[in-house]
Amino acid sequence: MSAGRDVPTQMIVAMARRLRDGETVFYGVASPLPLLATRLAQRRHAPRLTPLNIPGGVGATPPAPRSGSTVGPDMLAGSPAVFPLMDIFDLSARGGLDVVFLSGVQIDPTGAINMSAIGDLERPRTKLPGGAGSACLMPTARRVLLWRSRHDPRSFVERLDFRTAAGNVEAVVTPLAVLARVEGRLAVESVHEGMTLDEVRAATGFPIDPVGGRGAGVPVTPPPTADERAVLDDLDPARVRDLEFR
Amino acid sequence: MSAGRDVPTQMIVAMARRLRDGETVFYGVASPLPLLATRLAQRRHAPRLTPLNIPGGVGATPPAPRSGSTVGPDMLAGSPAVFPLMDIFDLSARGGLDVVFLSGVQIDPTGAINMSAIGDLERPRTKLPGGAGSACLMPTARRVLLWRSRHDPRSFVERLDFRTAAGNVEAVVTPLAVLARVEGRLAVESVHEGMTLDEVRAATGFPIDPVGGRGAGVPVTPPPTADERAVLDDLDPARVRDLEFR
Amino acid sequence: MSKVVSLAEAAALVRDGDTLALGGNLLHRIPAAFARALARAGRRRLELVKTAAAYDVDLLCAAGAVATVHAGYVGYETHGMAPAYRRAVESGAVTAAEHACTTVIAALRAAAFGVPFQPVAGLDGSDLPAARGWRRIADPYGRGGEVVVIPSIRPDWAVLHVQVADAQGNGRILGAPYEDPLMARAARRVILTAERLVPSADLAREPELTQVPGFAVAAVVHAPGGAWPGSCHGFYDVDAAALDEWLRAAREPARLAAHLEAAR
Amino acid sequence: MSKVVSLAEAAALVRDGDTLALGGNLLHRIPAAFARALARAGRRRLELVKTAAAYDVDLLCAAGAVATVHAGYVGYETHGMAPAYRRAVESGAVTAAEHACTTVIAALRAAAFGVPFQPVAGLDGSDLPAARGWRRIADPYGRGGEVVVIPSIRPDWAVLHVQVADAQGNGRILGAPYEDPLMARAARRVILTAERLVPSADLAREPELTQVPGFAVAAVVHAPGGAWPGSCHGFYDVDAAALDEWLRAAREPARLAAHLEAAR
Repeated sequence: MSAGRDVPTQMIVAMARRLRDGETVFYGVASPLPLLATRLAQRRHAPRLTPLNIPGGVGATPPAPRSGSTVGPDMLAGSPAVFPLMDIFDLSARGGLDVVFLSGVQIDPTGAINMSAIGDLERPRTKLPGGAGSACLMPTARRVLLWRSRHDPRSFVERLDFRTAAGNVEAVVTPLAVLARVEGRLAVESVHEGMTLDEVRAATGFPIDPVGGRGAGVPVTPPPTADERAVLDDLDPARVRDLEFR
Repeated sequence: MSAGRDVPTQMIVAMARRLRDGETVFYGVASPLPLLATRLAQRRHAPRLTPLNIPGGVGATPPAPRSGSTVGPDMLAGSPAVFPLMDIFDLSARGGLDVVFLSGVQIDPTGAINMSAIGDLERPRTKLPGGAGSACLMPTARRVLLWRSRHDPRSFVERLDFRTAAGNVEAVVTPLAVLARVEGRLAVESVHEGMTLDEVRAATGFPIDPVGGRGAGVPVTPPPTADERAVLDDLDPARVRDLEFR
Repeated sequence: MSKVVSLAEAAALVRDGDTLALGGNLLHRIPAAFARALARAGRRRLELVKTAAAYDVDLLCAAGAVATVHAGYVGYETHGMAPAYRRAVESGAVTAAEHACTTVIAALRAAAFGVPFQPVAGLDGSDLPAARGWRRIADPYGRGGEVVVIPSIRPDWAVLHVQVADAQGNGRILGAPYEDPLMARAARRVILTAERLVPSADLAREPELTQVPGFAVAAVVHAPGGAWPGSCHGFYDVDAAALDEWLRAAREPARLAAHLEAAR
Repeated sequence: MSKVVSLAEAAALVRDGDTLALGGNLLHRIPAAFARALARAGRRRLELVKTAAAYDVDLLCAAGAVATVHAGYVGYETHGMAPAYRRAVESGAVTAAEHACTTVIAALRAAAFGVPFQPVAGLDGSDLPAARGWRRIADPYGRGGEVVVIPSIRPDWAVLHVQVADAQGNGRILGAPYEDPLMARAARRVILTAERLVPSADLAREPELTQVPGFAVAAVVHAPGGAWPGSCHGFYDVDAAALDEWLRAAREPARLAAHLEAAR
């Protein structure tokens, strides 16, 4: 993986930059990328960020989890409190959660996700793992940041087989681009270095335009800076961030 | 106070004897008598009793509280867990609480209680402290044991000024007698040593009969045994049990 | 990043008319010093929420700071009724919004869960639902009968006195939690007064004991003896003499100022 | 008075068709040894309840012990889908009663609170309410709009693996509680497996850490390594090699017996 096309690092950096200092931000299961994004933001522009996770870490400083699990005991590292999953859901429900990171096996043009089933829900062709807390978090968290480790027409679809969750999606970070939700519909905010708008369109299963409109140009996602890379290498020397891409 | 007419001791003993081994039993605010009844039962016939209290004691062994408060830190003495008030209410709500001890400023012929107000609730002539958890506990706990440190026509009334709570009352222990609820109405189960049925009737603000019916006889409440007295004196050497009667 | 302020600064956060959930229970781990600071600051028209209250609610009633009390019990157990509260309710100066402790909890749960109402078991045969206008809802799944639902109460503030806190507002409660953890979740913001302030790293050694997470906390006050004349588990017991003195003072409005002065 | 029994004796308490809430989360502090004991005992038609599950639910599906899974997520995070669960659902052998983790919690809360249903915020735009037949109720106090209410799920058993317990069933959880304390309250009875058994007096020194009170517990099993191949906070981490081995075995039904044998 060349430095010029380090997709996981580019995605983490794009996710981290959207976090604002002082926010509460939750990541759930299978979330090494969001975990690293919150750690990176804490170390750079958002020292007062409060990441929350399933075991109950509050502003914790967990290591990149070699097992790939973001639900284990190490998530409490450095946490002065235990504020577990139930509390986080309630926090979001009452309007107190600023950001949630979520993913979807299918994502539609509005940013709604399917994590439940391909085919019929009752007797699926392919059973998916389920949406975890997303059905309640997406409509109640202030800002939903989606990520997806693949960008292809099977992931970005015109119609979901099942609409597991929908809500306050702000952006979707993919291996190719950052998509933003503008007036209820995903649009290309930026393409990662080396990618083109046409490549993004070809990889997306529905028509998609730049944020500025059909004919507008699309900026390049600012690539990771040397400092961002250095901090990430320090946080994740074993490159746990590659796990989702294998 | 002569040994033959030690009212608090007689009442505690009558309350303790109704507790069965293995039961869960809750006492709330202002409950030195129930506290001592549970301690006495634990020490004698019910070693596996699980008394619960507001601070969260589970099978705790608190001292008789000199302050008269059954809500303070000492209530956790010896407790292996903290299972606080909210949990106790939920336990009762789901059918898991065997016994609750409650009191009432007014008690009606059905065992319903008023702890809210004399006169109108909105603009009371006399504001009472409130029924604490009784409105939810009385209908949901399996057995409700009431006690009242006075037995007079102002306490035992035909009509409550306000019906704070009603429910599964099994018995009322008073300074004069033990009243049992039979077919929905209080009746005299036994009179304490030295008392007569006529004295109980005169002190009760509604017509009341023996459990056996209007013409039936009424047994004497078995007085405290020497061992019961000895255990109580050990548990309560400072006679906290007299506080309610001053 | 420190949220540590003085008692007076914390009290100044509260505005006339705010709704406050007060932690602790009766005379135990109550935010007594904070209640006195509110009284000194001359707050008015407060709505107070608590399952079972004694000194804090009574003192604020004595100070004329209260419009409404949502509680299941207000009194001093075997020491009798709350004199100032009782006088204020009987005169019509304060509205007693009579609850069961259970329904206070249900109202706070609804707020904490972000829902408009909370079903609660029991209340059969009680005059409370009719008096308070609480509605019954049929189980839409046809398995139970009807259940009473309690409307949410979302306090503007939870004011809690804890044993240990850090400067970011992470709070540790030892012994009885009472309803404090729920209040910290139901309220919009939290004010902590604490016996001891410690570095966050100390809390991180046993994070399970921290029931109040710092991010919801607006202010932390170092207030040793902050529950006096009540008790604080692990620190001090009820001050029986001071309590007797207060109970006499609570019967005579003129003596409030002396009590507030003596309690500094 | 001791409730300590063997793993097999505890498993024998569960009957075919019972509903079980399984503690822990994914591969962490899960009742894995107990799940294997149920598989060995040949239990059938179980209903399993959990917010986010991996090995325990997958293993019981592999063993043919399961009728229905009520869960918000079943999978191995970055290690992919749960093979046996997926196969069982796709073949129709097991019903996936799709939930959000949030609605599992709501269903358990309703049971714990003794009410028939629990309102839950969110779910707007989701197909889940229609798919599951969840109803919306208008706020009878006219302050909000409609809210989805989730019917209660009252498990027959909560099966929890904890770090420390006493012989009476008081259980202490270190680190993440996940939904275990709620499960212990929602279920009719509780079965604990524990890394360590200690005298009650040890728990009494820090009673705040005991989240499961003994009176609701039917059986306590001394089960060191009881969460293997998962982790147990303070005791051991996930056994990555054993997990890989299991994930291969889960794809081939014939290899289940060998896995159960090897795990003794």
